[in-house]
Amino acid sequence: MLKIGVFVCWCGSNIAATVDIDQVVAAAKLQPGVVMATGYQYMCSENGQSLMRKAVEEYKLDGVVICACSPRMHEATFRKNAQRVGLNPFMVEIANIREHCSWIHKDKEQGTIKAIALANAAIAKVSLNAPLISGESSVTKRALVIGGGIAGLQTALDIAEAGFEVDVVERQATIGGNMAKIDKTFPTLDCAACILTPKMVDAASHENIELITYSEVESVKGFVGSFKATIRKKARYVNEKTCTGCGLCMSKCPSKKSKNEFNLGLDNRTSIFIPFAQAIPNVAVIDPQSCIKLTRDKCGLCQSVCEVKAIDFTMQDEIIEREYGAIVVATGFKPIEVDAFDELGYTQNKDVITSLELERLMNAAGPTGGKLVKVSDGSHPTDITFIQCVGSRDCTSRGKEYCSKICCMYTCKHAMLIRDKYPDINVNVFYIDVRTPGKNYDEFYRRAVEDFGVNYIKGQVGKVYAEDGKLIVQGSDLITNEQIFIKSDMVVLASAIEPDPSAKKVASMLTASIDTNNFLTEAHAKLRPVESPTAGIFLSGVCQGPKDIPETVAQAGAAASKVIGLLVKNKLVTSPCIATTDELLCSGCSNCFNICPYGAIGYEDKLINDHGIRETRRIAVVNPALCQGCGACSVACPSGAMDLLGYTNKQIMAEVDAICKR
Amino acid sequence: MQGLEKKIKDRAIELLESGKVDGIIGWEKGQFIYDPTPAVFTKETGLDNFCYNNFCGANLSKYLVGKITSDKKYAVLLKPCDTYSMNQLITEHRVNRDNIYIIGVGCEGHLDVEKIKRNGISGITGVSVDGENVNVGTIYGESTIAKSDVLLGKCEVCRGNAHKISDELIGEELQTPEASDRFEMVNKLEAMTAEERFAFWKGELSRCIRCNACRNACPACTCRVCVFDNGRSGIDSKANASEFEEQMFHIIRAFHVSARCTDCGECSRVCPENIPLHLLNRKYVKDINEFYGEYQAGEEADQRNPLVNFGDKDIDPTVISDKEGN
Amino acid sequence: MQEVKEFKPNIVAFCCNWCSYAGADLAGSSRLSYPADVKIIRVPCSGRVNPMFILKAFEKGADGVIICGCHPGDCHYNTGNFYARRRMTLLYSMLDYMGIEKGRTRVEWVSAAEGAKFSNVMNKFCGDIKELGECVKLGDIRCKD
Amino acid sequence: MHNNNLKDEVIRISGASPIKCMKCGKCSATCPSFNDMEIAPHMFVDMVVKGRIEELMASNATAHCLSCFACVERCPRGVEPANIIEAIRVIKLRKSGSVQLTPAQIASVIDTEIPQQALVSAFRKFRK
Repeated sequence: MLKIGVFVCWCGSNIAATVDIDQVVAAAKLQPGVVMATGYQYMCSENGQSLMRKAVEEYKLDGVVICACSPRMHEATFRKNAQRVGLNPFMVEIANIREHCSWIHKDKEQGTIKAIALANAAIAKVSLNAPLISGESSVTKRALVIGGGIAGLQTALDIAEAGFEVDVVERQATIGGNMAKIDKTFPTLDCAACILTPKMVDAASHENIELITYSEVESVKGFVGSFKATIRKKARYVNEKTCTGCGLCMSKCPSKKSKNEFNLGLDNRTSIFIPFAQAIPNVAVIDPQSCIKLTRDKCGLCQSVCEVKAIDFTMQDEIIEREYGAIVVATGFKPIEVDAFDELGYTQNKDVITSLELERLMNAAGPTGGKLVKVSDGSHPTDITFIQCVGSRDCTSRGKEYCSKICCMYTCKHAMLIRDKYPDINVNVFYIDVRTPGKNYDEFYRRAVEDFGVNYIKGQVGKVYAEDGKLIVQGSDLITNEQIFIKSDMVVLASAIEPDPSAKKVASMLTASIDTNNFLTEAHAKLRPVESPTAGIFLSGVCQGPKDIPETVAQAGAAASKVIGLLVKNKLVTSPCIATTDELLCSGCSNCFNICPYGAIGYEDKLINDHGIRETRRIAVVNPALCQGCGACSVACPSGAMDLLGYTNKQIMAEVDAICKR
Repeated sequence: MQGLEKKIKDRAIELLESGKVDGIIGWEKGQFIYDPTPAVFTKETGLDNFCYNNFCGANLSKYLVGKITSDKKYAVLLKPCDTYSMNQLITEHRVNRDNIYIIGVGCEGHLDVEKIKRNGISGITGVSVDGENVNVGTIYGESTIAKSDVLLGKCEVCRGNAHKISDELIGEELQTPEASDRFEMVNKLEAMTAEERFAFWKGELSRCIRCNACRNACPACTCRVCVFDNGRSGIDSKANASEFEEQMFHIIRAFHVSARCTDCGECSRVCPENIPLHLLNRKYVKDINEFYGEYQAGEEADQRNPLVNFGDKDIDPTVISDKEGN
Repeated sequence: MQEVKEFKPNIVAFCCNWCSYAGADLAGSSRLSYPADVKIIRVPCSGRVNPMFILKAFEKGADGVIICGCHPGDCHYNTGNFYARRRMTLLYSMLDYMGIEKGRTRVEWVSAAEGAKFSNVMNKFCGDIKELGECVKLGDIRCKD
Repeated sequence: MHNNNLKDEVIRISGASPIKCMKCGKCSATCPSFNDMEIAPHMFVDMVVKGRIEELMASNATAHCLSCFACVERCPRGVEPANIIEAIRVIKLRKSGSVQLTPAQIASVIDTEIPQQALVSAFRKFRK
């Protein structure tokens, strides 16, 4: 039996006024295992602490109970104190007789009875305590960023600047992501390329950053501090190291009919191509679906004109295996498909376009060289109508229930830019609400209305149809309570955004949780917004929820700082209050595995010696680096094979027992 | 039924002879026609004592749990309702599917010999089901009795003749009995007053002798060591120290199998005191269906059961605590 | 004349460390009183509360058991209270089904900021239990007659 | 004036959820009878939320709704305005005239040429 010491704090008169300390001390002495008990005025004072240390030495105590204030106040203090005198810190338990007793009960008799019960519960618990030792795990000082858009790049740059190596894995042939497609940014109207491309160059030239483009992460194993990732580098059929990006191959390629993804299919590209002028790496890639050589084994023109002999049709996918200490998800977003909104006629009329398509049409490097023309016939439009909330705030299967957050502002930006460049064009905007929280955002919106004459209509659009060479937008104006018909040359749909389809796969690979909309879930909505509940996984950008560029960059930096905070450590100390399996009892049923929010439970086929029977059994194994000690598994386990150290079944039952005893 | 027994037997011999399986888990003739017991048949034992008749109600899926670490391959005979348990065992990795050959056998409902005897029939030598009736041969002659009166409790609420998992089927054309509403008794209990319910359960549970038959027969109760035998659980007990322990045992037993219980009815079938234990399990099934949507454990393998799942708009326990009435 | 002794119920409260235990601390530091019959056991999460604990408490003579956790959606461990909510709903429903007073068991969601709520909840729960009186049924179901 | 019993009845009969409305006006934007309805579909939804059922019943707007269900189809929040309008109609019908036939009287006055569907729908609408 353990030798237990009990110390009852007066906390001045805070406790002593309503709890009879002497009675508590006397009652404690009667409990099994208690070899000494005493009261003291202020246990947390240096004198009180030294009293405890002396008693531990004098009575050779194995366990200590402090009856004092809430453990949330001073549990750490007393545990540290125990450690100073060589007692395992987890052999100290606190009975909360201040917040839970003396402060709320005015009747001294009642207060004393309760304090005794609480002390007894703590004594019962500590007598079942076992010394717990914190574990350690090592940290691989390298980070992986999944996604090379503005979020991923910013995170990578910040981590790299702190002196750690970062790999950025990008699925496309170039980094840059969605932001590279955007023309101007709100609310300042500076050009997106002018602020993004320098960052891309910085990332490419940074000694600590390796860009792994045209690649996808295939699997991730391990846990915080030591993840092992398998990355598939797709064959681009062009040697990245030798290609100079001269573009000669593109000019000779006879296969010119592939849709140009970068311009959202508004024009065509060749089979060998560089996605856009400022692409990084500035290296060509061959589209194996349309390349004549790769599909029909003919042609090969590009190979013959390439002066540096960079083209290699025999190139195979390459598998890269690397270890990382932390992983950042920055998989970004894509606009939803608006085909299902048949009343808006996106699939029927070429001049009904999405906002991202409009970005390309307005961009100087876009398919029209920045000249805004009707897609159908290249003529100059005189009336343009914008429709907001296409698919946002939509509970039906066609859309998304959430607000996409950025559409109000970019629609405003588009309207303003058009009115600025082509004052002859009438611009109407149908809106449900205009949401402009953000620095200088509402001012921006008001400028569009007041200075640029954009006509905002409160209402939604019922249908868009063609009549006499014009598009008729039939909508409601809720302010005048009219049904209105607006003749337009172009209709622009502010389509909702959704997480990139890859996010779901990435999340399940990382055992990071996602919500019903496939956005990754943060560890805490307010206090840990850039961390995933799974340790070592961080979130950057829109993969966590809709965001505009400034917010994305801010979150990217925050994610980076969390990564740096992790990588700077040499060892990770793991809490000893974690779940543990009794191998002899475990049936391997997976109940605990299914319930664990951290993916901390795995299974191993282990050779078990069960009272002489040796056999290989499927046993649950808790990874101490991932387990956070919530104990959900210990309840899911029917046999009690899974238990939570520090709060074992038996300990809690002993507390129940002590409290219920009359 | 006799034709089916022969068919199964022939196929079993074929499987053993060809070496496709090392053993067959089936039913062995007992002393009387109505007491067949589960048994493992091998090349050595032969199948002379094999039987499949209307008293083979036992669910054999659980017998594979003990074979999980064996490298031998076993064929198992499963009636349609037993296959739910098999799926559940596969989901929970309690059996090794690779070493199991599942023969789905047809079923026309199994009979409860106690119910037949209660009708004053004894000396039973044979039975045959004839549509809605059962002809019982006895040493005193033949008598006829309505099938619905003598079905096993679990067969009264039969879920049909579809095997949810199998490698081959024999006699699947047999028609399973018409099912009545399985929640009828649960509803009835719910409609009682709290005092009546309490009296009901007091009456039933006071007969419990803690023989653990319910636990041993249940195909969901497959823990290597039961929590009530686990010295570290804090509630382990050999003999009952207090009167409270039986009810705790039964509540926890039903709770631990809730959302995993396929409602196979074995607990009540094997209870020597005839305690309707399935009514506890079925209450959980009903609640789960009502609160979290229809769910049938073992409908398919690798389902995520409702207790290791959640919805953010689940009902709150206060709905129960604050429920009107008693 | 016999003196009627006031019934002092025995109430066990399981409080999750992150929200409700802190809420109880706040009730204390705000001096919001509730009956001394309530005794709190600290658990990391409401999802740690095993139905066995509740039955054990009743076995050992508790008259009421209440579980307090973070509000659904606010769990420190993300999902613990969601699982607790399902488990307790089913368990309570079962106790009710067996004819045991459903008012003896309760789940309340109390955040770290809701000291006042904690005190109100406990006052109310204690009142309910006092009305129900001593818990005999749970220990009584197997009385052989 | 604000009749909550009637409001509940409208909600019950229609099975719709007017409270889900986010006031985007898409129902009215899409309505082919907009100009004929003195109370437009979006106003129906709002007035039900506010319990102004009598006004809706007094209005002739219900007569102009074609029940084309374009509003139901396109409502992004699943409010189902057409079902609400239909519910008002049904309530109006049920309240119209206290002289109604008992089921037994119907057989004698029935025109056998009337399609079954019309009969069933009449039963549904006029039942008290």
